[in-house]
Amino acid sequence: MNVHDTVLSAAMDDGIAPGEELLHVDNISLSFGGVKAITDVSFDILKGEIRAIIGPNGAGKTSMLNVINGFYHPQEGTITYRGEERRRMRPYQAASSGISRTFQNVALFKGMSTLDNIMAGRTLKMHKNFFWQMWRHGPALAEEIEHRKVVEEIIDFLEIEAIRKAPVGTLPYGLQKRVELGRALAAEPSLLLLDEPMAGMNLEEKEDMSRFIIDVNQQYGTTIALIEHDMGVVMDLADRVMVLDYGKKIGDGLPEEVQKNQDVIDAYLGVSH
Amino acid sequence: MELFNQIFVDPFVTMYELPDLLLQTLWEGFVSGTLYSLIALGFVLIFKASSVFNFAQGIMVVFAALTLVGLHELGVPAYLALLLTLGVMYLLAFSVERLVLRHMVNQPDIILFMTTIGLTFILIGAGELVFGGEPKAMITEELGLPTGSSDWDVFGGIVIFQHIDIAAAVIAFLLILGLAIFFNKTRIGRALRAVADDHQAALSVGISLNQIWVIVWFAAGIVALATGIMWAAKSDVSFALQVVALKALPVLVLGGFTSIPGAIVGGLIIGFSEKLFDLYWGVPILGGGTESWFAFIVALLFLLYRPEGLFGEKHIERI
Amino acid sequence: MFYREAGQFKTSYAADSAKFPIRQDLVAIWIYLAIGFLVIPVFGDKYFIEVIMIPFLVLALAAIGLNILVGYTGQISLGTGGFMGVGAYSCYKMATYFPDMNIIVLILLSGFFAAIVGVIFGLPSLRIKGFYLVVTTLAAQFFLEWAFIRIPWLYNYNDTGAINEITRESFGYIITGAQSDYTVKYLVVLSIVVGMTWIASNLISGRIGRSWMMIRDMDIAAELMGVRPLYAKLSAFAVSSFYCGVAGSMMVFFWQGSAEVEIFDYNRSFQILFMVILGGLGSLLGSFLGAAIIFILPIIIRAAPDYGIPIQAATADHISLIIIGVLIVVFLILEPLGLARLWGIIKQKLRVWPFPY
Amino acid sequence: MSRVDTRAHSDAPDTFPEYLLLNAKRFATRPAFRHKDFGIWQTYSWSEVLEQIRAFSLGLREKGLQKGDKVAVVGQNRPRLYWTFCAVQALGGIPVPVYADSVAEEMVYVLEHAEVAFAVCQDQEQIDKVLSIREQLPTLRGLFYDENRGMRDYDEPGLDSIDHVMQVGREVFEREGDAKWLEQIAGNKGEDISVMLYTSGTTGRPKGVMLSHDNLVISSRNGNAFDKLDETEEIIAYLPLAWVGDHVFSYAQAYVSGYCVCCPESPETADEDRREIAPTYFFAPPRVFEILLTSITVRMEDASAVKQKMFRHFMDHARRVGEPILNGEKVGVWDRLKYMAGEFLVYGPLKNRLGMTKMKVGYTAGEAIGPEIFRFYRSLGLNLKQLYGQTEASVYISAQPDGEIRADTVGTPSPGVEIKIADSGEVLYRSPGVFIGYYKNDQATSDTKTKDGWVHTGDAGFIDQDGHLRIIDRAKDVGKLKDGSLFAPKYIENKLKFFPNIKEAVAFGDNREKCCVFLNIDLTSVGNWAERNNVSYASYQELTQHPLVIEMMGAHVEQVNRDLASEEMVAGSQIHRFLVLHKELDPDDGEMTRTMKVRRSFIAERYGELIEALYDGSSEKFIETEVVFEDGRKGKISATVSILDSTVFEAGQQTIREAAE
Repeated sequence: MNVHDTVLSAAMDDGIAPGEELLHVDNISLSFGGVKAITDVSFDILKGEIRAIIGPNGAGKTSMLNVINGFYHPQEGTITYRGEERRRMRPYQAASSGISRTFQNVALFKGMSTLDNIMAGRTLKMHKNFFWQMWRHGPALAEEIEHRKVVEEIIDFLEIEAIRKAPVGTLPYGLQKRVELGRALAAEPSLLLLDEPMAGMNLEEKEDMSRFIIDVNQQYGTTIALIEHDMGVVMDLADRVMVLDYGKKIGDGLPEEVQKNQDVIDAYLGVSH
Repeated sequence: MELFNQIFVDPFVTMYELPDLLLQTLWEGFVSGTLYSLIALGFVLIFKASSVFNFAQGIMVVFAALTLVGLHELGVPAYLALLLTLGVMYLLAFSVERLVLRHMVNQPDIILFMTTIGLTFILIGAGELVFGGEPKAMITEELGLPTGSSDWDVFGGIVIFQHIDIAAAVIAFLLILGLAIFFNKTRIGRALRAVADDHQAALSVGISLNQIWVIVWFAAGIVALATGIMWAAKSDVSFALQVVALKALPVLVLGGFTSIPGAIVGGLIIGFSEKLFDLYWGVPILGGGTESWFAFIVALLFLLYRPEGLFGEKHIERI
Repeated sequence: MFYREAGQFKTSYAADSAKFPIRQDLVAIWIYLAIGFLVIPVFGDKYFIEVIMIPFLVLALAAIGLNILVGYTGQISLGTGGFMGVGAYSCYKMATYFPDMNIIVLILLSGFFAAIVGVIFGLPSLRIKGFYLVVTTLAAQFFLEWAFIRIPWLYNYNDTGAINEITRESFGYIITGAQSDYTVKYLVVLSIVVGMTWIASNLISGRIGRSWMMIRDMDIAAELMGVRPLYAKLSAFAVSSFYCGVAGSMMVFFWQGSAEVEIFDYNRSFQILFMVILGGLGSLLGSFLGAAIIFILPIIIRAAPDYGIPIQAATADHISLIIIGVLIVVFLILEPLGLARLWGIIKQKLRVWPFPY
Repeated sequence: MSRVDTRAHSDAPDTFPEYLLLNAKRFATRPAFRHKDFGIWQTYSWSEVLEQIRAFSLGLREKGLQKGDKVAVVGQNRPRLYWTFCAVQALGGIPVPVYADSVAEEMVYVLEHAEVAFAVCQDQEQIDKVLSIREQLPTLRGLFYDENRGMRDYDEPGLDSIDHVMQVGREVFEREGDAKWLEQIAGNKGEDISVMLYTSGTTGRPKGVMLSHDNLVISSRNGNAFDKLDETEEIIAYLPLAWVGDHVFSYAQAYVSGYCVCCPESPETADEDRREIAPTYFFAPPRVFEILLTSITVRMEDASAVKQKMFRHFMDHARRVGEPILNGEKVGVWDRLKYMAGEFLVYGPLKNRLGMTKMKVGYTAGEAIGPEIFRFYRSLGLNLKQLYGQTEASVYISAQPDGEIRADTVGTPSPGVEIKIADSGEVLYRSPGVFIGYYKNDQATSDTKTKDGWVHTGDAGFIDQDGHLRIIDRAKDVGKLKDGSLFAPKYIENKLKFFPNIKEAVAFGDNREKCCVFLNIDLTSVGNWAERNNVSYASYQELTQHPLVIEMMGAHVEQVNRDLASEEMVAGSQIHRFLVLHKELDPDDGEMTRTMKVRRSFIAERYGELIEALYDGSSEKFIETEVVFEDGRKGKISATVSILDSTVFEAGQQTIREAAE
């Protein structure tokens, strides 16, 4: 009856103890044609922490996430995840290895309801084969229901009961973001990537979202890497912060350290904030 | 072994033994190639400017031809009919913009595409309703297009050049030339090119998107008319042509949706290859009639190798 | 207005995820089934059943097939006619090789051949999207059309170059061929269509259907959620073509009797596609509505002379062409999700009646 | 008049825990509670409920709950909070439900005054509140929470989850069975205190009303008999736990008759949930019916012209024949047919949307309901009745028997209740439901309750010729204008509040020369109106002072004056001047009670200057008021409020009573 157990367990059993290295990125370089998006960046993400990646627009933040979950393939550098070096992989492989994410501009399944969207997050956990599905009643339905329970717990957790059956297309932006978080959560990830979870939100929505992110991190023990623009938010949320600018890493460390870092300040003076 | 010969030996033997036949085939391939190119050109024009994948382009070809002939049948003198047809094509472009496009801004492309399929049916229905469904002969002489043919004795054989084909090639060339100039030298033309990249730019040139759409659709209409005349002169005016018109699709796949040179080259490649394939491989091995699908299969295989076409630029997916 | 949902509450997830959660809908469905299985066979005359009901059902099934591909998975296809043909011809061949096998079984089997072909031509969909896919499916269409003509083996070398009528019986009834009884044919067709519709709805409301829709709505996100595009897309192609294949063979054996290639040409592909668009992308109900309007509209118009409107058959066809074309355009502009969506809106209005929202 | 329960003959249980045991036997498999949770209606049968309550009760005993201990219950309507009542009572403890939305400062008084030993809270939010005032509660020994969300890092002493307490209880049950527990239950007597309910008195500090099991059990039994309620009822529990109404309808009556209580998923979804359940027995203060009616009107205004026409047409028809049909009077065939058509087109769907399709009987109580509102629902064919009650009476004082429903009375004395009118005009009653006394406040007790058991209601009223009780107003609020004519503020306010656009009204005039009022606009409907007439406004405040709005209000006031003029008793107290308040009256600012009754005196002093302005004839007035925001922060808002005169009419002058749509 308790979501925390189910999800927590899943998040835990990747054989990494809290505080140990979950992901390590070594000298990654990524370029499209001639354009260099990321240049020789290395950093790590520790199990159970909230890791922020910040930087002005076009600093290569999103590209970095895309590299981590296998959507882009860096020309140079290696990625070590859960202790083993990762070969070139497709996004769905990343997903099945416990990496799930949200997107900068909401990428929900517009044609589906909130419920189905979050159910979609369970895809990897459902296994009943085609012929059971044809029949539906029986095992397939049983499986469906068992996962529905988890989804309902997530809905409860994110306080979106009222929009359970609403088509996501019709929801206000803030709620869509929340649903998207729910979808990512439903995959019971051991590494959760959040791409600007608070972009375009008003203060209240931002506060809610921060609360949820912290709750996720604390209650589910989920490791979170998030991109954020709003310095203030990052400073409250993150355990450690990495700063990118023009695809290069210009700072990394505890929020307060980064805040003092001159390069970072310069970089940020460059953009309107 | 038998099959091996059929595929890898016999065709080339025949080519060597009957060079005139080869030449003849190449010429025919070239001619139909140019026509494919022209249809494809129509697609590209519209796609570049409004990113609408105009499935109706093929039908516009037939429709144009049909209107021309139909008007003439109603007793309108040929050249006047030609003008009127142009008028009709403009009207078409105009009403498409008014009635359809402007109501569908920022709809998903696939929806726009389906709309043009709907358009196809309207055009067929309308065309046949007005001018009747039965095939008609193109008014070649009346338009002062050359007929007859001249033979060329070569390699101890003869190669026949239909004058109309030559004319077709020439007109196609002129048309393309004209468009090239239009695009590179005129203000509107440049605007059109701008639209392709970025709508703001177009507006800055001081032309509204709607105007631009009308223009490109009209341009495509002209191309369609020209194509229609040439084509119908070779066969008949009937909606059976639309099947052939569909060939423009594989052409586009080869050439890429946004590249005019691509369209031309693609057209020619398809033209040559399907003729050659049918003559030297299709008939002896598969019993002929391969032209109906050859182009598509080529396109299919090509896509697997290079999804963005010969000239289309590779785009990076962003999320 | 007719919907009185107060007091219909769900105490289990099974009930909550039922296909017809609203009691009134459930009742309606049973009524329709009763009409289909009891009323029509008893009261429907030969013309109505043979010229309207059977073709309508067959086309509806094909529409469902295409809808699974286009509407639910977002993979546009113009090869429907071809895939239907594969079903028809393979069924024909099997019928000649195994004359004693129950034709209904053969019809269902023929779907598998269609599925295989569908998968083969669906392969490119893994690398390419949208319009490009149109081209490859057209390749399927034209290649298959060609094959049906150029490979005499497929039609047992008949000099007609067509599938000849064959007579088979099962469960003691003659169900195909000239002597067959139209009500029996109708009931067989109806049963198959209803059954397969039910299965389709099961697939759609389950994991597989969801993965299709994920691909449709946002393929990148879908993949990042762990959907393997290969499985999702190919399974869609397979299921879709299976349905089309079955529809194709039913078309030959229960509707046309004997069949020329023409009934599977690319115009068929368009016809089915239009049914899907008009009826409603991503809706089973829509597939039926679409089939109804696209197939029955011309019949009505052609019947115009009977009501004293003097037009020749040809003109009538042209007019219906135009009307359909216009309908398509209008719908895509006003309600891209077709009749089904329209009904959805009406239903919503009825549910909140007398309120506007 | 159904049988009055005389305690002598009944061998029925006389405490709620005993009823629990009985229900678990007689209705073992019938649903006792439903809770919309995780998307579906989780349903618990009476036997399951017994198991749960027993576990919790035993757990509480392990935690050291003694007979006589007070246990605060803080939260929204959740099954486990209702179960807490019985779990506590089984051990001879006394539950003290507290308003969940009251801020810590308000809460501290009740918890301190009641000397609570334990607090059972719904969630983190409530726990935080209680913890924030813990040092002021020396007697508090333990806190338990229902929802674990966010609680994992708390380690205050005595803090524990209900889950865990129940688990403990189950272990106890494994070990020693429930024999001892059953003894304890048997040990409780009917006259023992069953619950303590703090009345949010319109004036002064809340008083803790002590009700015995007898009070509640007998009243409930009578109530059920009166409305023929049985175990098949389904009701929706959405009112504050601390309110006697909810306690009787969602707890006492439910246990006595064994019907099913359904808890909504969350406040936002309450309407939807009510629609799903479609309660057969519905109870609401007038405010709820007002809000519903407002939302109906507002939404209909957005409907297409045709629909609106149809709606109006049939509603008019219903207004004519609806009630007669409901009361089983003679109605012409044609009218009946037309009403049937209406039932199909309008009334039916409407009831369906309101979730009242299955409603056998509905009550409105707490304060007087606007006659038009009342008639509206009745005319739909809903058996809505008025009830007059008090916490001190375990609710029932008088109620309308089926078939004798009239908008302007509160019915005949309930079974077992005697009523008499004091010379002062105040209503007094005596009944088995009469409370034991106010906790630690004998003074107040003796003020309210005479030696021979008569209780002062504090309301003025009279029994009319056909034996129905009529309430005019609070006894102390009924005053006289200078010219000696009667002034009954409530009466006037209710007339005003019946307009969807008016949310609240406060009338002044007691020994003044004329009557004047404050108005509160209803943001939903006025806002909607503004949208339709594209009246733009930046804030609530701005909207209230918009000339068009004021004009609209003026029209309403004038309408009310017409009505008043037509009733010579009150014709004298027509409204001469009015103003539209620049802020909503709000419990958080102490302007209203938690049950949304206006605190007249408080308002009078808070807005003194405005009242002056009303009487010194000035046409506008600048005012600054302090307000409390939701997050508890304080702030000031100021505005210039315009004041208008209103036309008054000849007394007794005949006027057409327009129904306002």
